[in-house]
Amino acid sequence: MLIFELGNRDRSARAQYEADEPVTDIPEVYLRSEPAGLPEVSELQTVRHFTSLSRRNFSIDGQFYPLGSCTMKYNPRGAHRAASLPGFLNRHPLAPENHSQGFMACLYELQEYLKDVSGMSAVSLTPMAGAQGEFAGVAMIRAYHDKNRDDERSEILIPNAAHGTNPATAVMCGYRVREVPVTRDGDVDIAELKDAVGPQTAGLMMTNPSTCGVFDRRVQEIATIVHQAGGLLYYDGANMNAILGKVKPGDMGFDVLHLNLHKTFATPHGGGGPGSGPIGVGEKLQPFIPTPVVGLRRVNDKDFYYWLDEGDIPDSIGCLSAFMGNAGILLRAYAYARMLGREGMHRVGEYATLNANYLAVQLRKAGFQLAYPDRRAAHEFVVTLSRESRELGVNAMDFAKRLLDYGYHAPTTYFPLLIPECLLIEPTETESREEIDGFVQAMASILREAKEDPDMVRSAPHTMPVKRLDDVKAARELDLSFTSD
Amino acid sequence: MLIFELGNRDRSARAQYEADEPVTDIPEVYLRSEPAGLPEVSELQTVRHFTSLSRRNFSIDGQFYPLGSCTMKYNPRGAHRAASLPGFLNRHPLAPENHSQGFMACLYELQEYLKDVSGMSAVSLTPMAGAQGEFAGVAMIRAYHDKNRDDERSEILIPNAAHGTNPATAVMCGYRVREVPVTRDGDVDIAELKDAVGPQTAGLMMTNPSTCGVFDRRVQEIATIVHQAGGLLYYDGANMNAILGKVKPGDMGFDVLHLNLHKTFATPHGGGGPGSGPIGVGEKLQPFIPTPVVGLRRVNDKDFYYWLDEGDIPDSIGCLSAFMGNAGILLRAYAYARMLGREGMHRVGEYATLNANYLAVQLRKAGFQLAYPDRRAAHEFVVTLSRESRELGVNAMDFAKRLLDYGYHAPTTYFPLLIPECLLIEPTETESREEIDGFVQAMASILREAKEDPDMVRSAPHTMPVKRLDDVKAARELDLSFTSD
Amino acid sequence: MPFIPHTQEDTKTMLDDIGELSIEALFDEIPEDLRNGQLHATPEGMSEMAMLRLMNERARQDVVQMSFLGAGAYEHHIPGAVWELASRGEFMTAYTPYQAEASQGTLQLIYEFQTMMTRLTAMDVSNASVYEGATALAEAMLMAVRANKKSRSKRLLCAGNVHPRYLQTCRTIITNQQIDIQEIPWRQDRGLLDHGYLDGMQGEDFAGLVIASPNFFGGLEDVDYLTDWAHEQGMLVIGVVNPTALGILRPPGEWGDAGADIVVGDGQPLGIPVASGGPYLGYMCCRAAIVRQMPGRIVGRTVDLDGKEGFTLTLQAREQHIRRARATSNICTNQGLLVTAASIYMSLLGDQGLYSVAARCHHNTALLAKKVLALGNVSLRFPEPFFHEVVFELPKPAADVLAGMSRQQILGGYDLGLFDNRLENCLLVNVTETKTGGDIEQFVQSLAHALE
Amino acid sequence: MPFIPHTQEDTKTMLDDIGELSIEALFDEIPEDLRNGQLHATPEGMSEMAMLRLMNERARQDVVQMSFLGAGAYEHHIPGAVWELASRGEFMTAYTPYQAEASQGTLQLIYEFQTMMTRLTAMDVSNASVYEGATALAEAMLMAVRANKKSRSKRLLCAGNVHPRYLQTCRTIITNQQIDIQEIPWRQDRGLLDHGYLDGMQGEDFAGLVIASPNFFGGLEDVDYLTDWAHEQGMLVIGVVNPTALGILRPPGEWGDAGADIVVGDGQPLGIPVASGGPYLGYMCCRAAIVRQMPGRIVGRTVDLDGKEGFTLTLQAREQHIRRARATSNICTNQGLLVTAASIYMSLLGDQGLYSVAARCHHNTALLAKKVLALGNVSLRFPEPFFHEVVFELPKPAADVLAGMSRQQILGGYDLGLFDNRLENCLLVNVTETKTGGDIEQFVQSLAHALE
Ligand SMILES: Cc1ncc(COP(=O)(O)O)c(C=O)c1O
Ligand SMILES: Cc1ncc(COP(=O)(O)O)c(C=O)c1O
Repeated sequence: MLIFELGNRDRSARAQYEADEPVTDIPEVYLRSEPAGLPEVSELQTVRHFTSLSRRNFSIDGQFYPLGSCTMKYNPRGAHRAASLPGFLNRHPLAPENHSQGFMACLYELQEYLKDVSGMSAVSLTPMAGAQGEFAGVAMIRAYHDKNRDDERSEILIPNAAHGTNPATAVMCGYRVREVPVTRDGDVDIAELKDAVGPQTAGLMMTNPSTCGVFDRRVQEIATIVHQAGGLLYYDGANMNAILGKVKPGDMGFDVLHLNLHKTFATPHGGGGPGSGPIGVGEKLQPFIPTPVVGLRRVNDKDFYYWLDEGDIPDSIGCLSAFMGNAGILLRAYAYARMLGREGMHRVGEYATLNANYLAVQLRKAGFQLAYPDRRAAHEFVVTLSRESRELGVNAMDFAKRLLDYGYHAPTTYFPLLIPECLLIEPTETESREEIDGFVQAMASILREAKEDPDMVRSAPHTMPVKRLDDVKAARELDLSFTSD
Repeated sequence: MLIFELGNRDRSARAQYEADEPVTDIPEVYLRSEPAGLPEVSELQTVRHFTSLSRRNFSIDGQFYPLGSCTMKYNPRGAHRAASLPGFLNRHPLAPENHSQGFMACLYELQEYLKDVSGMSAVSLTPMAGAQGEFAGVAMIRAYHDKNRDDERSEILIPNAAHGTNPATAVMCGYRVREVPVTRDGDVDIAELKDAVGPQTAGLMMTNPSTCGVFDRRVQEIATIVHQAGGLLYYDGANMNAILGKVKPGDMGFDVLHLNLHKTFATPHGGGGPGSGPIGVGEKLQPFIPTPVVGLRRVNDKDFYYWLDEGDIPDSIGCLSAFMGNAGILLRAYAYARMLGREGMHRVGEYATLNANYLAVQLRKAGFQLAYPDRRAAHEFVVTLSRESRELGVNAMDFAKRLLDYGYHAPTTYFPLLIPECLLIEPTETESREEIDGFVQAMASILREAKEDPDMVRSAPHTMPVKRLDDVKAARELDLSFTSD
Repeated sequence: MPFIPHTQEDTKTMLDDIGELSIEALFDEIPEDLRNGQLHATPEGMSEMAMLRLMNERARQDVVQMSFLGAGAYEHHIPGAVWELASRGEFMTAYTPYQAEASQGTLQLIYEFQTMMTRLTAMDVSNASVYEGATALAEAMLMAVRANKKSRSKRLLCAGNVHPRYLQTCRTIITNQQIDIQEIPWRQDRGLLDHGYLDGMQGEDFAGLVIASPNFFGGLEDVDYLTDWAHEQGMLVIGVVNPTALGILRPPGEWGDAGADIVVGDGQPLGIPVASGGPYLGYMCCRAAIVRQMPGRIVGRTVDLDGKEGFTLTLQAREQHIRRARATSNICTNQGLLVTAASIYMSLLGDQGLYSVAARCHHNTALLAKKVLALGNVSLRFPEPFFHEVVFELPKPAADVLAGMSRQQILGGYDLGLFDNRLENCLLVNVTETKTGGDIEQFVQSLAHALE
Repeated sequence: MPFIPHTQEDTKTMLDDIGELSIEALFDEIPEDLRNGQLHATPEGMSEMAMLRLMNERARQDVVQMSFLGAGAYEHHIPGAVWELASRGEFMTAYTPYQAEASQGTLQLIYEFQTMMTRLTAMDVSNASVYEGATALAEAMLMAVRANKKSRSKRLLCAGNVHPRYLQTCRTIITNQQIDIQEIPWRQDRGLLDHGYLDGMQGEDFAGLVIASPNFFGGLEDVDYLTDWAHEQGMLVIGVVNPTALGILRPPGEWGDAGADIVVGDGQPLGIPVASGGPYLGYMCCRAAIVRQMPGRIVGRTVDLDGKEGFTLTLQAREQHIRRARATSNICTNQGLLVTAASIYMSLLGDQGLYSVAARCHHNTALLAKKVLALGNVSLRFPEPFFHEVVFELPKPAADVLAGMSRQQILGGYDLGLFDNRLENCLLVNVTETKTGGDIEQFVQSLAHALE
């Protein structure tokens, strides 16, 4: 039932406001003539409605959620509490610096830690998600070439396995996209890359480990090729969880990167956000970094944190939002970083990798085909069900939906696009061996069902609040908001 | 799965403590030789386990919960937040008075409001539930008679419809219990009462409106009879929601009462507690009031709140706990009282009564038999299914269990004991007409099912995590804690 | 290990199954010389207890002053139920609802949010949020350029009195695509857009016109005139509106004869704390005709195999994960949890509640203005009407006055000298429903004191 | 109307269906002269916003000092997850699990709690909680009188160094049933029970002996000797134990040859804030043989119609709602939500975590003691071993010293002069794992200062 259907004219949660005199000193022409039609429900109805909606969701707190490329790991409640302290929540974003020192100290230190793990020389925390980080990064690449009056560079190279935000970002920054294929073992095809680079190359965007779940072994060679052609290298840090504390993108030769704090730094995904996508840059791009950035100076022999703005960074690409980014997410990430500490960061990459390789091995033993059987899994890996699809008529989507009935969220399906009938599986380091074993058993059961009762699998899920939805109808007969006639 | 079965030796939520050096300076004879066997699980496993347990519960936030005598109404989140303020949560109960003025001001005012609604002359907030309030009240009655050297009084009169805590309390206070029957229309049988009173009567405990859901019309006469016999009158305020802001027990002639803040003052029931059962007394019993009580005096022209202890109330029955009661519940009740205010209190009784009478009328129209068809429903009322049980072989328990399948918590079953096959139904004022109508429809459907497919109703519930449980086995083959062998 | 459940035995068994002796071996495909993740700037780990203690100290270090500062982020009462519900693990720790069947909660919630936003703005369609208000405006500009079939222009007209950081953000974002923004000056005497300037633009080709009302000064524009003018010129109209204001103000869908085409703003006032700057949520609504140019996620209602109602992400062919380089935007993660909070907030308030909140904000602002004017040496910089922000002309620089008020623990407003040096003596003050008569009195006294 | 959903139309329709014109008519059975609920002391209602503002002011008015005060309520780190989970509506707003099928969550949780408590105490059975520690002891005393078949006595021996308010509470409760408590004196030199006094009691008939270890002074009793002595005398042994201490101390189930018979205490240290005094939870464990004398709710594991595992309230024939006047106690509502919190706390910590917390408390207390003794003019009132509370003998009254420390915002401990006037110069100090070396240093300096 929609909340609008629960309502009743004139009902509302009356403890929440004091009914007020009408506004008469604003001329009528400016005023609303009819009520908008917001829900008219009591406080209890509201609580019950949203409680009940929440129960129609899978979540990390409820289920194993091995969604590849999304790093669905445990979101520490301690970090949530830290970020929810009234001092942070009630602080206005434009509060004066001398009333913001505690807050800014956290951000400054987070900048330092992110420099440390990424091997970059400066960090800006302002991007509000990975995609905005990408935007900032590619815009900096553009600003760099512009500054050098290197106007011919109109193309961004992107491996074909890349996440959709990469090409979309390049276009938002006014570039054309040129895809570079990957080889059969998942690495970028060096020969093709060599063919592709040239004076038109502004840069290359790359995820490593890639969305194929493998670490590109020739990344340094790639960097050299692009750099020699005068391009810059962007590192999409969405997969940083695989190598946190083990390898630094800066060492691989990247000039700029973003990190998804809502992945690697365990901040909650919130059913689609908020995220945070800080960017890090090497020295070349430092002059272009987006504002604001937190600076530190000594005042009267004490640390004083201050905002670096356009005035301080004259070549900055500018600001990316009205204020300074998703502060609350940054605080959570900071809290998480403090709890992990140095050794904890090392362990994240290690155990994420251990879990992924263990799960890959167990699935192979259970009869599944890995897309890159000869490669190590990074923190994620790809299973292809093209044989099952061909021989049993049960495809990757069917497996995904049936997993829901077993109480597991489905892995990412049909991505990366280049692998047919694939599942991209990422267990993360916070899942226990028992949980992973349970998932393997479920996959094995479904494989058995696919042989014995394929229709049942094809019509899954059977235990969710709804069965498979008619997406075509959804797109054809658009119903995007409720109208009660 | 039990949390113990999820565990794995040596696993734990390691962010939660710093591993510490062993204790060596306490002689070994005092020390534990083996680990206790607490769960060994990760933080994510813990979160997932308890999240999943919570989802196996009905609750007000999830369901209409018309449990008679329990006043399951909306628990305002604002009150919860108020009581959860760090200043209250981090305050030590023995913190000095001059660091407790904000907290004590809330309690003092709550005492005043409770005096106001109950018509009593003093209130102590210390009892931690209704039953402890009853205990304190009856102990005061005892102390009063003792003080008067009136040692013959050994009996407490209790209407047979009373809640089980009433007789149990009387016994805990060293009294014998004498039951007084109620008449066919639910009021105390005056003739029987007259027979029962005498020099052995210490007092009478009474709930009004009673657990039959009716207001005893001759309560003043009852008071006179008991008083004339030298007894005192205890008012069980569990049903105060019915008359809040409408009638004061003090006016009816009661000498002492308790209020269930976790009912009338909307504090959450927490799956079985905590509660709070402040007691109010008339002048006769004021000297015996349990400690501590918050007092107010002027110091340097400012209000100063202080604790009244045994020294200030020498005849007090004493303290009832290590500190001062369920402070957090008192704060919630205070917040609720402030939001309601004077008019809000009046409305509670009114709309609780409206909802109950409406629901009673609709159920009667749907073919159900009211236990007291000629009486007004107070905030609750009794339906008897003895006809259905006789004619269809479907009893009150079957109806109750089947309601769960319809998404409604069952009313109180088989209570009051004197009415066969009964349901005691209390909708409370916070439920909407639509919700009540939905419940009526469910009851009507079940009645239909009882005629058409009685086995289905008798084997209900069908949609809960478990079917009906084997209570006999539970009591015979006691399994009260988990042992993994 | 913090957050990692592996016991030594787990690790050993797992490595045995993999056939390796150490975790390190699993990294053997990574070139040796890269495997140096040595961390130097990162301190040692601490327990949750130590971390919370540190964060508590940090949070307490920053005294939160009584605030009359708005300028894009507004302090409102947030009902206790909002975040008690929004923080439920099932909302907070879910991903984007890609598996619709396992995410009906979030999906229905977004559908309800979309409905609330379209009703509030009187538009046809809403998306499921973008980052925040400024980026919402940037996306709206890009959308207008794509959607305006009558115009081939890559130029937009934009109110000069929109929030200055909104304009800056738009510049950062859209100039990469060679799109130009032309600012419309505001009248020095009124703070409103200069219609005369528009007359000069007559006949030029612009893809769209951006109107903010209330504008950055809190003033209300002649939205009917502006909307009709733009439509006559073949431009799309983009409205930038504070959603609280829509509790009392005429919605942009009803501006002029045809209504605005795209409406954006920051949803922060709808139950989201000012929170040092975020996360907030950018909302975006538009007319049905141009929905295919909308960026971001959109949820549609449909049916399942059994014909039962259900909800799913729809029109995904606009989005980067399907359309890649040809997507309407690169946005992926949005502000889902804030959408949840805003939906709960709007449900609790309803029409009457939002009206009351907006009216109280306005009454409070008007009351404060009256009292400030009574001081004698302060005047209104721009004439009424205003919504819940107002500009005072002070006898000395606003920066100095703010410093003075700060010493009395009052955050007095926004120094408009930062925005435009002609407004050096101007203070932008916001009053919401959270302020009592006593608070307003305190502001006035503190101001008087700072002016001495 | 606050919390009441009725619109005027709802009310009218409902009254129509009932057949009345006004709500007032529904009260017509109440004698006219009683219908005067006029409220005078109750103020007008306020919105949630105004209420929260008021409560915020009240909460902030009371400065929370750095506290070294224990004496029955202990400040520990509470993992963030504990209350995030316990506050979920499904736990918080459910009633007692009377409808087992619809309350499996709460029921399984209680079963798990019972298991944790029995393991921690090494006892057979636990109930689902009583109000708090002091009432738990009172119930245990009543239980011992009922359960001790060897004794017909209504007398109990009780340690004189149990928490003084526990003893007072027991007196309030059990004297109504003509049960007598005889206090065992503690030795002035050691703070421990005087075994010599017990020799004098040899052969007298008591139903039970109450031992607290750690006792009120933080000291550890010779529990083996006491337990065996009591058992020889035919008494039941009741242990009163702080559950944190059981992280390192030998559990009461292993005291002496046969172990304690009943064990009680306050579960507050297990994840429950000191919270101005409550709600906490009283835990109660006992040997299997006497479970039928246990008060309060107990959950058992059983099977459903299909043979599937499930949980239900059991042995209800002990309880007031079934047995009425013959129940083991009048308790009905207990401390369910606190049981939830404690269960989550114990799950997060596990054996290692609880060991570490207990060890850190002890180490910190020992460290503080060492530093305090180094001041020179303070001595230990009683010899070691102690757990996490220690008694210092000061050169002047503790009350004065506490007042001095309070001026430096330190809550220095409990003035034992309130307990026994022979201890006027004695201060009971508690240090938990929440205190750092710096905090301890601050305590010592503040104490030194207050002693000047
Ligand atoms: C590889 C990769 N790159 C970029 C992104 C975009 O990040 P965001 O969703 O935070 O914008 C994602 C997120 O799914 C991703 O997996
Ligand atoms: C009529 C009546 N009296 C007394 C009580 C006991 O109150 P409590 O459970 O708070 O001890 C109840 C609670 O169910 C009750 O309904």
